[in-house]
Amino acid sequence: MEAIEKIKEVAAQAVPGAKLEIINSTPAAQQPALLVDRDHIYAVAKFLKEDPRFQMDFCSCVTGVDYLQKADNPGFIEVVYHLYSVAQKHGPIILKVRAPRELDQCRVPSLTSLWRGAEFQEREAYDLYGVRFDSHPDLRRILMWDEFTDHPMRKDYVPPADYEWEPTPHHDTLERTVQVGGITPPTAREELEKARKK
Amino acid sequence: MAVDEGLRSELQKQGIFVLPFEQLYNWGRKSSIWPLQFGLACCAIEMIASAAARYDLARFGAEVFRATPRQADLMIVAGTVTKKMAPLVVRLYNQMPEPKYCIAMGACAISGGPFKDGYNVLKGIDRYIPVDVHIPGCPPRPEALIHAIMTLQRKIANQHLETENRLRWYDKNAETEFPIPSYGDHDLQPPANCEVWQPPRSYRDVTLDEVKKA
Amino acid sequence: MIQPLTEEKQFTRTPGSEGLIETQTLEVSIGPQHPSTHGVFRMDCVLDGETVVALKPVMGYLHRNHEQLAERMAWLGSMPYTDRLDYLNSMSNNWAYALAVEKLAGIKVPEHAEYLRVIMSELTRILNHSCVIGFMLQDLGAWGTPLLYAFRERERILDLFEAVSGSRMMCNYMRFGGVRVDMTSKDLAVAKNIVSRFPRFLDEFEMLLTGNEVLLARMQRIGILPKELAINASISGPMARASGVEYDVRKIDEYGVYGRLDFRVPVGNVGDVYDRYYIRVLEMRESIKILQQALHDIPAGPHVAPEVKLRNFKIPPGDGYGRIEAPKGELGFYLVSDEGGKQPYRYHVRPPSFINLTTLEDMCLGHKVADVVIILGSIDIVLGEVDR
Amino acid sequence: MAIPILFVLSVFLGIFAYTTLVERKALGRIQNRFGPNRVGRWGILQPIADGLKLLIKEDIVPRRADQFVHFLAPVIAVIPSILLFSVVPVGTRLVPVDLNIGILFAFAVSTVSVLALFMGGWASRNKFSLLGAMRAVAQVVSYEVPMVLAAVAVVMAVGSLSTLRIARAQSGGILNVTNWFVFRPWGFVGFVLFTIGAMAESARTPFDIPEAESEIIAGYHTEYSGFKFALFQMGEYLASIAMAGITVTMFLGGYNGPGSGPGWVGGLISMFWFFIKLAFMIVLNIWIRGTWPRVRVDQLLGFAWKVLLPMSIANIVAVGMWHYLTFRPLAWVATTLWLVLWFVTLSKLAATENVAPRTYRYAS
Repeated sequence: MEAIEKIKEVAAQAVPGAKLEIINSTPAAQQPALLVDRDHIYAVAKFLKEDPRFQMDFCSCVTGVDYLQKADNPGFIEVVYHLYSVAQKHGPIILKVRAPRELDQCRVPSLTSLWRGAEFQEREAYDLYGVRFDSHPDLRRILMWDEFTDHPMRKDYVPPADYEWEPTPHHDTLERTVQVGGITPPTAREELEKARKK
Repeated sequence: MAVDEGLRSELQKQGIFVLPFEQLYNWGRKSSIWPLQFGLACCAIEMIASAAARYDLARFGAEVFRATPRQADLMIVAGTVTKKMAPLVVRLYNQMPEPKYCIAMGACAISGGPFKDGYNVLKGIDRYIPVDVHIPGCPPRPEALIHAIMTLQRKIANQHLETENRLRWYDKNAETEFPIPSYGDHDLQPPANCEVWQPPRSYRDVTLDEVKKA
Repeated sequence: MIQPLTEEKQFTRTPGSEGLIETQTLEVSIGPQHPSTHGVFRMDCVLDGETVVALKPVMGYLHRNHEQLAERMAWLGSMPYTDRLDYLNSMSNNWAYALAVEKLAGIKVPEHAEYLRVIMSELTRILNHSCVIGFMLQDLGAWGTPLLYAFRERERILDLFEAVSGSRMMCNYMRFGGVRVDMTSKDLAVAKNIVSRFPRFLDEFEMLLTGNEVLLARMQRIGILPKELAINASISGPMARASGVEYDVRKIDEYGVYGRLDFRVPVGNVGDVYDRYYIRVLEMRESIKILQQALHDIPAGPHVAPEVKLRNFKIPPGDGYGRIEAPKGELGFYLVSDEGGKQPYRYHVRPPSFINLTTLEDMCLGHKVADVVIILGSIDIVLGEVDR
Repeated sequence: MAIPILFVLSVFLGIFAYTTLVERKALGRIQNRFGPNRVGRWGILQPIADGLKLLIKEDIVPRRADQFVHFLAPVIAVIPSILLFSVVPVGTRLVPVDLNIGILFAFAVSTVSVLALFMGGWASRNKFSLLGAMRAVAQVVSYEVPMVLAAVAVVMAVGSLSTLRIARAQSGGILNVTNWFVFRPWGFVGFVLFTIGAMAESARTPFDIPEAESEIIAGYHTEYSGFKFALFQMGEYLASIAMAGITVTMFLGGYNGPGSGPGWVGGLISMFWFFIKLAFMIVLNIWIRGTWPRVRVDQLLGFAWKVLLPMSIANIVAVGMWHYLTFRPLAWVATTLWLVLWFVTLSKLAATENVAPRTYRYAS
C-alpha cells in the first residue's frame, strides 16, 4: 500500500482536473485522508475501485461530519468514505468530500452505484445531516419518521422540549422563592393542554 | 358483594369456606398471566432469559408468550421506547383485551433511562399508557422481572369489581382506549397524554417557553 | 354481509396478469412487533400468494441517538453506551471503542490486558453465535428448545462476566489502555471450565440439529448471497465468510494479540442460510481454540496502562477509525476530536448488522414468507446496533 | 345414549385441559425447565385458571370484521372435534355410537373443521389471518387424501367401516397384542402414514404452518381473543386427541391389550389400555413438537402429493396381496418387499433438490 502522497499523485494523473488535498489526522492515528472536490469524487472513487494497484472493492464506512462556522472557516458538511480492499487485503484509503451547510446547497454525488454498501449509510447521512446524494436510488429518511423535518445530528439542531421535572439540589430554594414571591407557576399540564387545543 | 372478613373467618372455623366470586375471578387471572411477545431493546434479552432454564417464568404459568396482542394479558415494555415506536406501542396496548396490565421493564421504559437526553427517545412509556409495575435497572435482572410478575399478581389479587378501586374495565367512566400520538414535524403530537400522565410542576422557565412554542 | 377485500390501498394488481385469472398482490408489513424480527424491525413485503415479490426494510424504531449523546459527553462517558449498541455482546463493543480511542490518542496497551480482552471478546463470540443459532432455529419453528439450550450456556458465561465486571449484560469492562479490573485466578479457572465444557454442548446441539432433514430442506439453497455482491455491499463477518469472502479483521489487522494466536477462518461456498448457520458453528469451535491458547499463555502484568490518566482525558485534534471483528462483522468507530479534545466532536459507529441488511431484499426475492424470517435470522441483526 | 355423551364430554374435555398442562410441563422438561408448578401442587390447577381467565377476557371483534362469521368460526371449530369422539371405541363395553360407517363419519366430520379455520381467517379481515386460512385449506385438503387412503387399507382388511369391528378384528393372538395391525407390514406403513396425516390435519408441529408463530403471528386466530380463542385451541387439541384415538383404534389395536375382554373386568382393563395408548400418542405429539423445526408450505404440499399419496396407494395394493396370499410367510415377504421397494423409489425420487451435508474450507 503506497503512501498517501503517491495515491494523490496517481489519482491526479488518472482524473484530470480533480482538486486533491491531503488532510492529516492525529500523529498517533496515522490515517491521512484525501479531500476531493465534489465534481470529481465519483471519478476518483471509480478509479480507486478499478485500478489494479488499489482495488478498493470494500466501502466500509460512510458518514457525515458537521463543522460549524468558525472565525476563518465558513463551515461545511464533510462526507467521509473509508475504503478497504478485500482482494488485496490492504487499506484504508479515506476519501473526504465537502459541501456547504445550507440545506439547498448541501449536495454531493452518491457512490452507491460503485458500492452497494454505501446505500443505507448515505441514506443515514441524509437523514441525520441533510446531505443530498445526487443519483442515489432511494434517498429517503431511514432512522427518523418520514414526516420529520429536521436533521438532528447537525450541531445547531434544537431538540424538542419534552423533558420532565426532576428533583435537583436547588429544588427547595426554588420552591421557597416561589412561595415568598407569591408566584404560582402554571403547571406543565395546562401548558400541554393549551398546546393541544392549538 | 364482599363477604365480611370476620364472618368469613368465623365460618372457616366451622369448616365452611366462602369463596367470593371476585376472589375466584382474581385467582384465575393472576395465575395465568400471558405476556405479549414483544421486546424493544436490551431488556428483551433478559426477558427471554427469565423464561429460560435458570429462571423459568413458566412456574407461574406466565411463559405463554403470545405473539398477537389479542390473546395477551400483560405487556412487558422491555426496553427503550423511541418516539418512532411510541404510537405503535400505544396501539398494541389498545389492541389487547381488557383486563390488561403493563410492566415497564428497565430504566428506559420508565423514564428514558440513559438515553433520556435523546431527541428520539420517549421519556417513559407512562406518558401515554398507564403502567402497573415499574422495574428499575439497566437492564433489570431476570429475578427482578419475576418479582414484578409476583407484584402484579398481588395487585390483581387485591382488585375489586365494584368498589372505588375497581378494575378499569368495570368502571364506566374510565378510559380503555388511549389516544395514539401522531408523527409531527419535530416531535410526537401531542407530546404526552394528559389523561394518563400529569407532569410535575415545572420551575424551569426555559421548558415552559418551549412548551408554549410547541 | 361478507365484504370483499378490495381496497386500493391494500392491493395492487400484478402486472402481466391480464387475461389470466385475476390475482392481486398482498402488501404485508412484517413488524415492528413480530416474533421473528428480533426486536423492532419492519419489513414491508409485497406477496404474490406466499412468494415475496418486493421487500423494503424499515428501521429506526430503536434509534436512540447514541451518536449524539456521545458527542455531548466526555470520551470515557460513552463506554457504557457502547454496551447497549449490540446488547448481546457488550465486551466486543467496548473493545472496538477502546481500540479507536487508543488509535487516536496513541495509547499502548499492556500485554496482560490484551489477553484479557481476547478472552472476553471470544467468550462473547461464542455466546453471540450460540444465541443467534438458537434464534434462527426459533424462527424455523423449533419451538424454543434450541434457543433455551443456548440460553442455558449463556448463563454460564454471564456468571463469569458478572463475577469479573459486576454486571451480567452491560459489562462496561474495557478502559482506554486496558481493562477496568483484572481477572482473578479463580475467574480464570471458571473460564477454563466453561471453555472445556463448551464443545460438549456444541456436539449435543449439532447432534440435535445439523443432520435434521427438515432443517436441511429449509435452510439449504435459501437466501443465496453471491460473493461479488457480498463484497460490493460491504457485508462483513460470518455472513460474508459464508459467501466465500476470505476476510477476517482479526487476521488482516492483527489487532490485540491475534497475530500470535493460532486459529483458522472457516469459509463457505454457497452463501445460503445453511452456510451462515454452519460457519457460525465452526467459528465457535475456532473460538474455543483461541480461548484455550489465551487462557494458557496469559502473561502476568498490569491490567491497564499506568500512564493513561482517565480523569481529564484529552485527545489532540484529528480523526481516526478503529475496527475489530465483532461477532456480527466489522465493527468500527470513526472518531473526530477538535480543539479542547475533552469529548468527541464526531462519534460514528459503523454497525455491521445495519450494513449487512443492505442485501436483505436481494436475498429474499422469490422466496416464501417462511424463508424471509430465517434469512433475516441468518443475517443476525441486533436492533440496538442497527438503529443505534 | 346419555351416558356415552356425558362420558365423552367430561372425560375428553378433561383430557384436553390436562393435555395443555402436560404439554407445558413436557416442553419445560425438554428445555431444562420445570414448567408450571405454582398454581396448585405440580401446577395441577393451571388449566382451570387458564380456562377461567380466558372465559372472562374481553371479547374483541375488529370493527371492520364480518361479525357473524367471526362469531360462528370458533363454534364450528369445536363441534366437529367433539363429534369425532362419538365413533371412538374406548373399551369393549363403551362405544358412544356404533355407526356402521364410523370411519367415513370420522373423516367427513373432521374435514368440517377446515371450514372453521377458513371462516375465522377470512372474517377477521387481517392479512396474517388470511394467509393462515389459505395455508390451512391447502394443508388439510391435501393431507386428507393420503390419510383416507391409509384408512382404506384397514377397511379392506377388516371388511367393515365400523370402528368397533375394526377394533374387534385386532383382538386375539398372543396376549391380545400380536393381532394389532401395526404388526403387519401394511399396517405399520399405514400407521406411519396416518400419524403423519393426522398431525398435519390437526396442524401440529412440524406441520403447524397455518398458525406458524414465527411467520404469520398466530395465523387464522390472530384476531381472536378470550374464549373464542380458547374454543379454537380446544377444537384443535380435541381434533388431535380424537385423531390419536382413531389411530389407536385402527392400528394400535384399539382397546385390546393383555387382559381385555368382554366382561366387566375385561372392559375396565380394555379402557385402561385404550387410554395408555392414547397418552402415548399425545406424548409422541408433544415430543415431536419440542424438538422439530417446521416445514415450509410448498415442501409440506409436495410431501403430501409426491410421497404420501403414492405410498398409500402402494399400501392398498399390499393389503390386496395380503388378502390373496393365504400362505402367511409368503404374504409377509411379498408385502414387505413391495413396500420397501416403493419406499426406496419414492425417497430417491423425492430427493431431487441439492440437499446434502457439506464440507467447508478454511481461509489461507
